[in-house]
Amino acid sequence: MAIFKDRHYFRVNLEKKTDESLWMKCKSCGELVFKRRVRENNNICPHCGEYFFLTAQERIESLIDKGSFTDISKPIVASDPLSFQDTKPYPQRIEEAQEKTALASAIIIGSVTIVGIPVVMGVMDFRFIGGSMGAVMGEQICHGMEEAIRRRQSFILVSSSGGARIQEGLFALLQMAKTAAVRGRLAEEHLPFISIMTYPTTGGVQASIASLGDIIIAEKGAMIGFAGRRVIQNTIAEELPANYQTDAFALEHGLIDRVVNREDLREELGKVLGFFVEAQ
Amino acid sequence: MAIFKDRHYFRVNLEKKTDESLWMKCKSCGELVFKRRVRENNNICPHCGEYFFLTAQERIESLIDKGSFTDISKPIVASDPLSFQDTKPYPQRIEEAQEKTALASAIIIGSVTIVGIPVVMGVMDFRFIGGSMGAVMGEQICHGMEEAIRRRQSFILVSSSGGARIQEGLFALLQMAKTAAVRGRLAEEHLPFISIMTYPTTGGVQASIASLGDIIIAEKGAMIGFAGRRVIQNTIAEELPANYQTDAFALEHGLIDRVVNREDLREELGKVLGFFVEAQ
Amino acid sequence: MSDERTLDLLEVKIKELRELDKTDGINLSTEIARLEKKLEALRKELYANLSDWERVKIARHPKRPYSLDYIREVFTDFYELHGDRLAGDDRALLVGLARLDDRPIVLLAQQKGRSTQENKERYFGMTRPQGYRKARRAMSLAERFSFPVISLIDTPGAYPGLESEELNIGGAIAENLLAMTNLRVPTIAVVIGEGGSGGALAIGVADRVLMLENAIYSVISPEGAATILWKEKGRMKEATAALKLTAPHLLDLKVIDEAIPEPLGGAHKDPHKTASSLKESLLRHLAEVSDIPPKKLLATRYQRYRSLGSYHTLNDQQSGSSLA
Amino acid sequence: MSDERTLDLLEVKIKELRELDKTDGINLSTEIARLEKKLEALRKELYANLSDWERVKIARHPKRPYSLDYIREVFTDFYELHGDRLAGDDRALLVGLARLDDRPIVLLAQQKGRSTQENKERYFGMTRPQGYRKARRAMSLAERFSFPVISLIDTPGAYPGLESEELNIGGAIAENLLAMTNLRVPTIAVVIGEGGSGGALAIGVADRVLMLENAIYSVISPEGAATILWKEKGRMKEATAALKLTAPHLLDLKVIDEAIPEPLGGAHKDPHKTASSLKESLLRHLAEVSDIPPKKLLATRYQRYRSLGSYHTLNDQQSGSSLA
Ligand SMILES: [Zn+2]
Ligand SMILES: [Zn+2]
Repeated sequence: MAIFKDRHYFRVNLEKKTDESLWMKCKSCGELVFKRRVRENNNICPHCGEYFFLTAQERIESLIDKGSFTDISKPIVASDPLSFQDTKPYPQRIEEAQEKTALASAIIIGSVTIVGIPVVMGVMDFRFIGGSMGAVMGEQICHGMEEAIRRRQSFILVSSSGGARIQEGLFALLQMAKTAAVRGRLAEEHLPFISIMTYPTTGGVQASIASLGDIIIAEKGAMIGFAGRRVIQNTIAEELPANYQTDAFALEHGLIDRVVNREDLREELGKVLGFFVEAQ
Repeated sequence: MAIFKDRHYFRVNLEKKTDESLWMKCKSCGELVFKRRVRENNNICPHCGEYFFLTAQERIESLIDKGSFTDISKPIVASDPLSFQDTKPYPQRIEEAQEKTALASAIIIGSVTIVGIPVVMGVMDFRFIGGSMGAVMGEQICHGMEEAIRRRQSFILVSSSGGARIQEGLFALLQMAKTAAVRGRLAEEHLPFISIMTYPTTGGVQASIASLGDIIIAEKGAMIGFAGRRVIQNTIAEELPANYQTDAFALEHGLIDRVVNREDLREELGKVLGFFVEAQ
Repeated sequence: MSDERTLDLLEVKIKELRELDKTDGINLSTEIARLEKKLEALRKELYANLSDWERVKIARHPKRPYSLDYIREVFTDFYELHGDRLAGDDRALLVGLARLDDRPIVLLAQQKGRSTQENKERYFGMTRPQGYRKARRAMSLAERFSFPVISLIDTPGAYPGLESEELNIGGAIAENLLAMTNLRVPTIAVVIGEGGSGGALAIGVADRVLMLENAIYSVISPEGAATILWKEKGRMKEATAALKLTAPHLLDLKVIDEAIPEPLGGAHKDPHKTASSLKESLLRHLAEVSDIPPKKLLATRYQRYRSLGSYHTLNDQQSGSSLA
Repeated sequence: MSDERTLDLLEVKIKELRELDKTDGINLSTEIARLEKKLEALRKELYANLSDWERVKIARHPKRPYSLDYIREVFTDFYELHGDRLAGDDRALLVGLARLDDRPIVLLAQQKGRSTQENKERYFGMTRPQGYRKARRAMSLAERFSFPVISLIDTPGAYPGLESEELNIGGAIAENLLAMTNLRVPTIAVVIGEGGSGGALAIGVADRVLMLENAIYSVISPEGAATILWKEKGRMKEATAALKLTAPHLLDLKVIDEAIPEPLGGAHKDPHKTASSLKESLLRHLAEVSDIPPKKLLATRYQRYRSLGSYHTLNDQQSGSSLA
């Protein structure tokens, strides 16, 4: 555990940016596109409309009023309660993920405004061990909801996760109950919780906090569901339809309220939040 | 409306019985059987097990501790708010039903004991205009639940009804909301409501009070559902399975808690009531 | 007496004259004004005493405005919410957030289809269990955030069919009835077209129950009643008359609180005017019920439903005899 | 070292000797007593240090007692309630009323099948949305009538499959988690066999969480973890060791409140004895939680879950730098 001790806690500051290469090639249409233009376009290919992957930082940028972000995450990082080791030790995995993402964990909690409305927002990052939920993510989500209660604001959670963090064993599983419990407090306080599901929102995250939104919005192209294709095929070898766990599937079967294009999400959130702010 | 005025209100007294003919022929097996033996056998054919139709009076007898019945129905009879006339005037239909059944309406509310436990019970009679729910039945059910609250007892409703009483128009429909509202009071008072569905429990009765039981028990052979076969075939011409709206169908699809043989219903009720009485 | 089609023809002719008046510089304004007066008089005569059956036809008129038409004209910012979170998303009952003159509300709205394709998707306006349960979810949302609930009712009835029964449609309706009697926010229901039995009531328990003038609200369809009681589907006119299913009748019977006037000939003759009458009425009633303290609101609603239905009470002498 | 099968064989032989002793009047009692002592010693040696993987095998042993076995031995008057009132009746999760030493309780019990036919009906013990929603209905009943809720957990996991997803199994689990944290009655959960991930937790949020000594409770199956992390299903022994999924480990980690002892070799060696240990534990815990005033009970349960999970807190100096 010593490795964490001398590490910095990464408090996210969106202003500081290291500029990388100028151009990128779209993996969908093959066009060479200006990176900056892609970024300004919510990481959507200006040529073919392909959605590129969003880091948590990029997701926040694409959703909030410019310059309104303050990182209010708790200063915590993962411990290793099981001394877990698979092909490498868990602490090493954490460290590698931190290096890769410049994040302390798979989630950022921010205080932001969206179309002028102040909210507390949690945003997951799939690059950080598949956006999996361990004790840190569970605690950060609860912290975010408690901050929302303290500030009398809405809570927004943008999910991007394969489920529970296996390396934390039962502690990870129990974050499902922990986040559900605190979500109950938000409800008692009559404060809205808007859950945004992106690609992917599955497993233990979908089966807990992400499905408990007052309003559940899926980003176009999201994958939503509990058990993945592979699990089903390994367990019961059932035929699955082509649209299995797509946004359209989730909408048709009543799991979510809306499917929204990435470029419209910010405005959409402003619209929804408007109703609740007035009602308060 | 004058016809009601000089009529007696029929307060049911199970002790007085007019003995009819001694024998009857079972319509199922064809055997000649002793009427009294059939009656003592819960109106089940002693030869083949066929369930014969039960009047409200017979139903009460088969469910309660002998001699424990007191009619506590409200002294009310149907009025004719719409001056309804189809092939005959509504008041005439009422009068004929009263003559046929020796009942004031399609339901009796009784104070009884079941396996020693005092409860308030409502029992419908299908012979009385198809057990249809008009303002009188709605009021009696509410009265029964209010009596249960006053006495701190459980409420049991034995349904046998085709639905709302057409001749009372919207007043009949609104009994669905009325009974549901009062059922809410019973719940607030933490008093149990056990709904027993018999052949048939359909339409507006199934879509209101009968489906709101804490426990829902179907008598074996019950028909349970909202829209009848004929309605469906007239409206959308859909193929229906053989077991449509049977007790087994209702159990399989989660509409009811249990299916119970007629001869076991009394003991079953005693068993269920026992749990709640102890918990209080 | 002139019938509706003749009057519609006359209206078209007047319109043509007006075009002529405009384009060719011929002054026909006096003649046009006279014709319009005449038309108005004939309409009044025709529609003054609509039979109940004629109102049924207006309530079901294929051009009658549906929920989405009123949602566009009466409300702003409709934000539809989908799904019951249990089994599906019914397209015959829409729910969502909206504003009524800036005030956020929760809307429950039954929606018929106009095209064959749309009717297939919307099951001809017949609500399925998924719809009732979506409505119930919206009610919970309304309660949590103190949004008033406004229901627009327009359905031939709950959708009958195997899937509906498998998903316990009776139970879904029953649960809604119970939920609505206890909903801790102001509620208003308006029958805008057809109020078909339990399928309508399942979103119709409210502090105020209103009807458009030519809407109908009934325990059973006229055809159903004719089949069951007269054993002849063709006798639906008699059944209609007997059922007292029109707004004027139901207002007389004190079952509804208001019949909202429609333009002569029905809402489809002037959807804008109808919408503005509906909006005026909704605003007025919402203001009234919003002024009632929550506890009293619930007690009043409870009393409304508790006391519903007329019957004869017998005195003790009459009820003394016993019989079995 | 002797293996389990040899010991089972020895046990059979002893039984045969005892028969001989009885029927033929030959006195073998001294020899039998000695053999029994020997058997006991060998068993202790064999089972003293069960590996985690051996415990997994015991937890999944086909002869291991299932919920219905305990329902018969631990409780009385089990009165099963069927159906979720929404879509169906799951046979892999039974709910009902029962008595624990005369006290009425609500039971939620996951049930595996023994025969092929029963396994088909019970989906190999994997709970479907219909089961979780039936459990939720039972929880509401428990709350309305102040029945404590006892859960018996035994499932490989929630049932994966198209129908489950169509009925929003994730949402069903999530809603249960929320409901159980707020349930205003005492709650006890016991993992009696397999506690498979979210499928187990969905009835496992409670004031007391217990496990039978050889039960397992895990975020993922050993096979699943081996496939995902080691990319090789066969390495489930290593995965098992890493996951710390046995009762002794989870007790050490303070995630559960008690590991209920099983007979040597596992519950199936003496189901009666296991049942009586389970009953003793349930009675003790139920008595304890019943003594806590409802408000404090809920606050304590909330705190239990709110504080779950370990992490490192960094001091301000460490967290001061910014980076993006
Ligand atoms: Zn492209
Ligand atoms: Zn017979």
